[in-house]
Amino acid sequence: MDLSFGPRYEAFRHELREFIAAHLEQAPRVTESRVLNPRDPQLLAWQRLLVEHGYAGRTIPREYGGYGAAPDMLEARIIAEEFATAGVSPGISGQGIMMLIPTLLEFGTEEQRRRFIAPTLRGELVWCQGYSEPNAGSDLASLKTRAVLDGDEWVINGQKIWTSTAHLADWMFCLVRTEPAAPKHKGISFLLLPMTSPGLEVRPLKTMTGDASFNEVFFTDVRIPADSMVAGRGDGWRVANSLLGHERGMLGNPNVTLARFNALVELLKRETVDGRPLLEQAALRERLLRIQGRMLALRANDLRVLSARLNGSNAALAAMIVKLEGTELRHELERLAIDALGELGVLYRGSPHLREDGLWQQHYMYFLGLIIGGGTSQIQKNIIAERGLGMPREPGLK
Amino acid sequence: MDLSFGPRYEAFRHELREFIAAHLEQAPRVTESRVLNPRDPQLLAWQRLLVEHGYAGRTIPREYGGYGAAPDMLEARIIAEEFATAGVSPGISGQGIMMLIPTLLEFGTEEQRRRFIAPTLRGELVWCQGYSEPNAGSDLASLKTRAVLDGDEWVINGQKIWTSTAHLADWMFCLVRTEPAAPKHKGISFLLLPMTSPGLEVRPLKTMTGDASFNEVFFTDVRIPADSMVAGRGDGWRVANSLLGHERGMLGNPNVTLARFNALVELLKRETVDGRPLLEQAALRERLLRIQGRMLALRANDLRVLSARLNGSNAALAAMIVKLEGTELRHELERLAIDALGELGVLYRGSPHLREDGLWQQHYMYFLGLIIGGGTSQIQKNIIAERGLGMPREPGLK
Amino acid sequence: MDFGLSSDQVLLHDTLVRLLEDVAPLERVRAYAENDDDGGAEIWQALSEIGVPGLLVDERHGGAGLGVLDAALVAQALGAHVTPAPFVASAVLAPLALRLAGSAEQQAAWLPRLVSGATTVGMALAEHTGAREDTGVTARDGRLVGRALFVQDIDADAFVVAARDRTLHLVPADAAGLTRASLVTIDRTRRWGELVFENTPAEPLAQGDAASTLAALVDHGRVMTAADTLGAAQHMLEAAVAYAGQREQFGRVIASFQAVKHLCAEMAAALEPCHALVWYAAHALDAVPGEAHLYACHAKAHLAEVGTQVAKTATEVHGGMGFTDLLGLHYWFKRIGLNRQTFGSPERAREDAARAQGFA
Amino acid sequence: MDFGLSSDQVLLHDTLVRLLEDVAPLERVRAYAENDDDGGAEIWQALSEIGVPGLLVDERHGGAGLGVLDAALVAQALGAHVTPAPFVASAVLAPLALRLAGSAEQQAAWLPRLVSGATTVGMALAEHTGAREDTGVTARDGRLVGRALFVQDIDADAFVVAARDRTLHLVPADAAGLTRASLVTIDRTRRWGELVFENTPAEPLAQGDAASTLAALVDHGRVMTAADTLGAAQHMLEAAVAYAGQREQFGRVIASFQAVKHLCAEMAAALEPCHALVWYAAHALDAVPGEAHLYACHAKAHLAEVGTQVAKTATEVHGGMGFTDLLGLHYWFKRIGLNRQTFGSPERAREDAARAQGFA
Repeated sequence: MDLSFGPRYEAFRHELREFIAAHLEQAPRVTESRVLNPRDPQLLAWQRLLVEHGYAGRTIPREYGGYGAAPDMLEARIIAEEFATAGVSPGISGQGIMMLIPTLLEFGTEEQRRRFIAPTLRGELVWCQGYSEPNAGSDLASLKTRAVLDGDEWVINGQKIWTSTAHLADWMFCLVRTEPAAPKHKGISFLLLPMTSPGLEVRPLKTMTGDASFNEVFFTDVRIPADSMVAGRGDGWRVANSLLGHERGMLGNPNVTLARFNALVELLKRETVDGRPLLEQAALRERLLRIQGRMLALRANDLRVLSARLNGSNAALAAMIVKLEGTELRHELERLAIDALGELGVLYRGSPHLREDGLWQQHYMYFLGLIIGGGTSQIQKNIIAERGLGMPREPGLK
Repeated sequence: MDLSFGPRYEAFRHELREFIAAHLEQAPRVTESRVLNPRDPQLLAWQRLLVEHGYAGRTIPREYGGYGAAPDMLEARIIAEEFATAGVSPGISGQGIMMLIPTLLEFGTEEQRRRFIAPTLRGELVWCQGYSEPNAGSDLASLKTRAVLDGDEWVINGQKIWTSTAHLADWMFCLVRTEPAAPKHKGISFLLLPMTSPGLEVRPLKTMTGDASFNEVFFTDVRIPADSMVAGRGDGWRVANSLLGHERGMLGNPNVTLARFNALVELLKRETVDGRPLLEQAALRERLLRIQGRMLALRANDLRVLSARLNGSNAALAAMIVKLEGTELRHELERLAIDALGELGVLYRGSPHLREDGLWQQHYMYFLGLIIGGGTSQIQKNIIAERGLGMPREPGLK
Repeated sequence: MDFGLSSDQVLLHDTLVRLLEDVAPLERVRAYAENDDDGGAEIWQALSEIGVPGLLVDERHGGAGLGVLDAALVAQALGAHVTPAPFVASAVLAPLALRLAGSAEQQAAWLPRLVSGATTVGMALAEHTGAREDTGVTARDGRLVGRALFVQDIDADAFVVAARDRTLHLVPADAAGLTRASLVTIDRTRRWGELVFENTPAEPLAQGDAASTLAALVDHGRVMTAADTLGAAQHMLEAAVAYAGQREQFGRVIASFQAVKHLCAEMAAALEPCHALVWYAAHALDAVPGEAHLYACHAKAHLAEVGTQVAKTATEVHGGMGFTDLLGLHYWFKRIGLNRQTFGSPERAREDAARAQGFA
Repeated sequence: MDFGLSSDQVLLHDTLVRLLEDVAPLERVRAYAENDDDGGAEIWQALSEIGVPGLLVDERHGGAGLGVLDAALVAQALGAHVTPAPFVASAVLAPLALRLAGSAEQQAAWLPRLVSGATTVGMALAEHTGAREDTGVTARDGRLVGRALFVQDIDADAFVVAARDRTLHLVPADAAGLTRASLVTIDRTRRWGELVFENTPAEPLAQGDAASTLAALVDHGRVMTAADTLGAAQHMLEAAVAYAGQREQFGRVIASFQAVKHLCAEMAAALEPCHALVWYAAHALDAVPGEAHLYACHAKAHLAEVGTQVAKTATEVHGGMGFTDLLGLHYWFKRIGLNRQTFGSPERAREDAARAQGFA
């Protein structure tokens, strides 16, 4: 057990802190709405600066526009922690950088890598992910959008749903059925296509938070070149799965939860009812402390998972429970803030007396969305039972 | 909505109160351990007095030793309430009176009724119920104890488990498989047999509470006359099911929960920590009030179910949830008392400083047993979903 | 002994449900929620035509003279249909305030206008279930000074205002020195706001004991809010069961998965006893004075907890579809969410119940 | 950065598990639990032979000089095997009390006897995590008067007693004017009791700041208790998964039912992060003084909650079999149950955590 990062990493951390301090006036803050807009000029300039200094795209090879450093989880952790502590944007995230670039590095052709990775990393190409369909959510492998080869073109018909940023994206990477005769997991391929393709229509989906952060995408005889495929025909399921684990791990991030917890404590100190600070109410305090206990367990768990990845030891179950526990905990944490605020807690965007831009309510609802999305809590429990505890699958399930 | 019972019933209540007051010195108290012993002479004398006055066996026809009154749920409710309020035994309960007598009244032959009902009602015949088997618990219909007709005798082989009071009983009513070729629900019959039958062995099963209130019963070539069957061959499942509902309804009785809640409040007022009454601790009080809210809902629900039975209206779902909610609530209520008592809460029978004979711990564990027994909470949820909400059965389930 | 609804009450509820399906379907609710200028007048008009505003008002003032349980059934139906309507304040609390604290002249002046539905009255009571931001109103010499936050039905024609000293006052919306502003809440099916009083003339409701009238208003408000949540949660449970019965994943309807069934069973097990709890609490306000306050606190707090559980779980059963605006399920989610916080949070209501029993 | 167990620590834990399976199988635990005369001496002897009592003691006193995390792994293994052993008091708290508050002479006199396992020391601290029945001990002029309830390891050869003024005192079990009595708890795998002092001579542990020594004892006791619960709960989860994998109902193993799988998944999701929490809390007592108290409170409280959930759920998965004495599952249930209540209830530990952060 050694909780220090060691001198080399502390030097790296120091250097990064100095970089952030030196560029603070250029840096978009996480409280600014611009960080949600992938076309914002200041954000794009910031991204280029980060890439240049190796604080974004750090491990992407230089020939594809990255910094070319060796993968190092502690460096990655330090980068995440320092940007979070400074309240400064860590650059563009989004599914192009988080999902597509790793996919192309693992499965793409040399030509695909050269064409797509550098502009994606610089934020010049914005991507969206076309996986879910109306009747293929938890059961993603039963997706029905089909692509048929017609000469040297794929002709795509069907519908995607829950496609975040589709309304802003230049390109989409998606899963489509190309081998209708194969078993359901074997008939899927991974395609890349421009959002300007004729026959492609995007319809925004408003969510309960009031934001239209998701879309439906309709394909009617959309034609793309035959070489738009990553890996081979029928390899799509394997390609997609190699990255899904990463996405799940991010959804219950205990460092973000800690920041929200601290904000909640400040709220309970600052706000009063009948003239007394909320923190004096024992029933609220008891709930706060219960949340803190669960949160500290998840933070320690996070260190354990990171450490196990570093030294190659096994913490599979510890990693597997993060999304389930982390999203449920966040939902409860935001709920407590709303409850503590009483009637003030129900105010929402645009209201007088609104606290913190309505973020407590927004997160409360958004985290219910995350409990559902990326594998519902029910699916997570299946996975934990089957893969984590070795319990048998339900008989007769397709 | 009319919460009064009306003058006729208030008169009945008044008369019963006078009866109890007049016979108080003969009456066994519910806090005496004698009420758990079906052979206790004072309890048996009390039972005979109650039968004579129609406060026990009230609706059983006179020709079978009962009082012969018409069924009346309000009278039954008043009897239950008044004995509970006075803290006096309502006479013998047990599975002979609660389960077997109604079964014989509905399905028995005239000879069976004349032979068994009156002595059972007087407490001279003690019965146990042989239903569950080691591999037939939740899935009771898969029971394997078999009876084969050999001349004019049934020959029984197999094993029962969870047989309460088998170690004290004179007779057993049980379910056995007599038609091995029939579908599983159709091959079961309902038999009566003396516990003194050669080849029958009873082994007590100690539970986590420390009591041996259950038994295993082993049958090795046990022979009983062919006319020991109630209803026909293969009718056993139907006979047993017509009464199971009654048993379930009793397991979450909100009137008993209320008595325990009041005792809990007294405990929190009386006991101190660091010199302060426990009730002053806001975190405990908050838990107490949450329990009270759920309890009041279940009490009102109980009135609704009773009323619906009286006027024939439908409250099926309201009746169906009582066992699940009522047993879970009791388990939580007992837990709160233990938590409030701190270290004192872990003391158990025979200890100095023990509070209330260790009943909080005993009930806490016993109610976990009830959550499991009589249809586990998981089975209850299946029933609520399928019969209460009309959701489909799992496909492929036998 | 008859613990249940009379046939008249079942009829009242069914009539209301049919009416609301007709005049206030989800598209109509959406229009109201998305358009601040939409006052929902024709919904209130339709409810007025069947006598809803006068439900609790004595027959001598033109009302139906029914009981609180009847009103709770109306609130439940409005919750089930997420209906925009100033029912709780104008049809339950304002008539109650006039009955308990109004003079004969005040009753004669106001009750017929309330009964017809022509006049609506909002309620400014929130400072008495927890004052935020040092708000509160002071009454002196027939004038009010101060600020009332979380005023129910801010679009009303007049307001009942509880001052710091618990006295009640009637103020027309156009009174001199009165400013009103709307608040935006998550629940756009009802309109809350704030009132600022700058030496505003007001008409005192001065009969009887002010503190006990105010306590009765809060108790009635709590039971009506609980009933609204009951209706909304019951709708969400039914919607979840129906959706699960048609949505297919892994080659079968998701209602056949034990996990989904148990989520629905857990909702039903928690929610079903709440019907009887709300009935009892409502009836107690008319008929069992010794238990009325305790049950009002518990009905409010318990329905808040069960409602929150059902709102979350029913949304989960709907999967991603529950998270979008498409089915409109979030209107119910948010209605339950707002009900939880008004007339005192669950913690507050439980603490009130504790105090009433000498526990605190 | 290495957040995890060293290979030595894994080896320590595995060695202990093998030893306990050998010397303290369930039948042995049963014998101890059912027979008051059974002191469990040969179990402690076997643990002593591999150096468990001296784990935390400096090498110059003959100990192994290991850290609190190592001790937590021992506590976890003991909990997993519901082992009767005076580990927490004699091998963790008594050496700590001597290290922080004992003179050089006291250390030299007591530590070697503790290290060999020949002498055991019980702990009378409970009045400082909530005094019941006005118990408590007063120290004056080298003598003790009063009553200590919930003394850990009542069969020990001597006791560390925390007086009302937080000073610590060492008292041999055979001291004049000392009466001891056993308490019967649900958990028969460990022995608690009470001590009555009638002007009993005692040896003060007078070095350093008494209050901070006592606080450290409580913190270490909490982390060890949390680790014990962790081991016991982990065993119950594994037992439930194994039982579900062999028990058949409705023609298939119950582990294939989604409801049973989800019960197990919920246990695992709650319990798995507790390993890291206990590791961190134990390590912090040696290496992160600024966080040690906070983590000790939370480890104790959180494991109490998760342990209670797992104990109930694992018993449910076992069905009726879990409720009987046959499989002995209740020994784990009750061990977790006792751990919950000692060194301060979860509510108390959370309130301590709140105070430490200035929240209360």
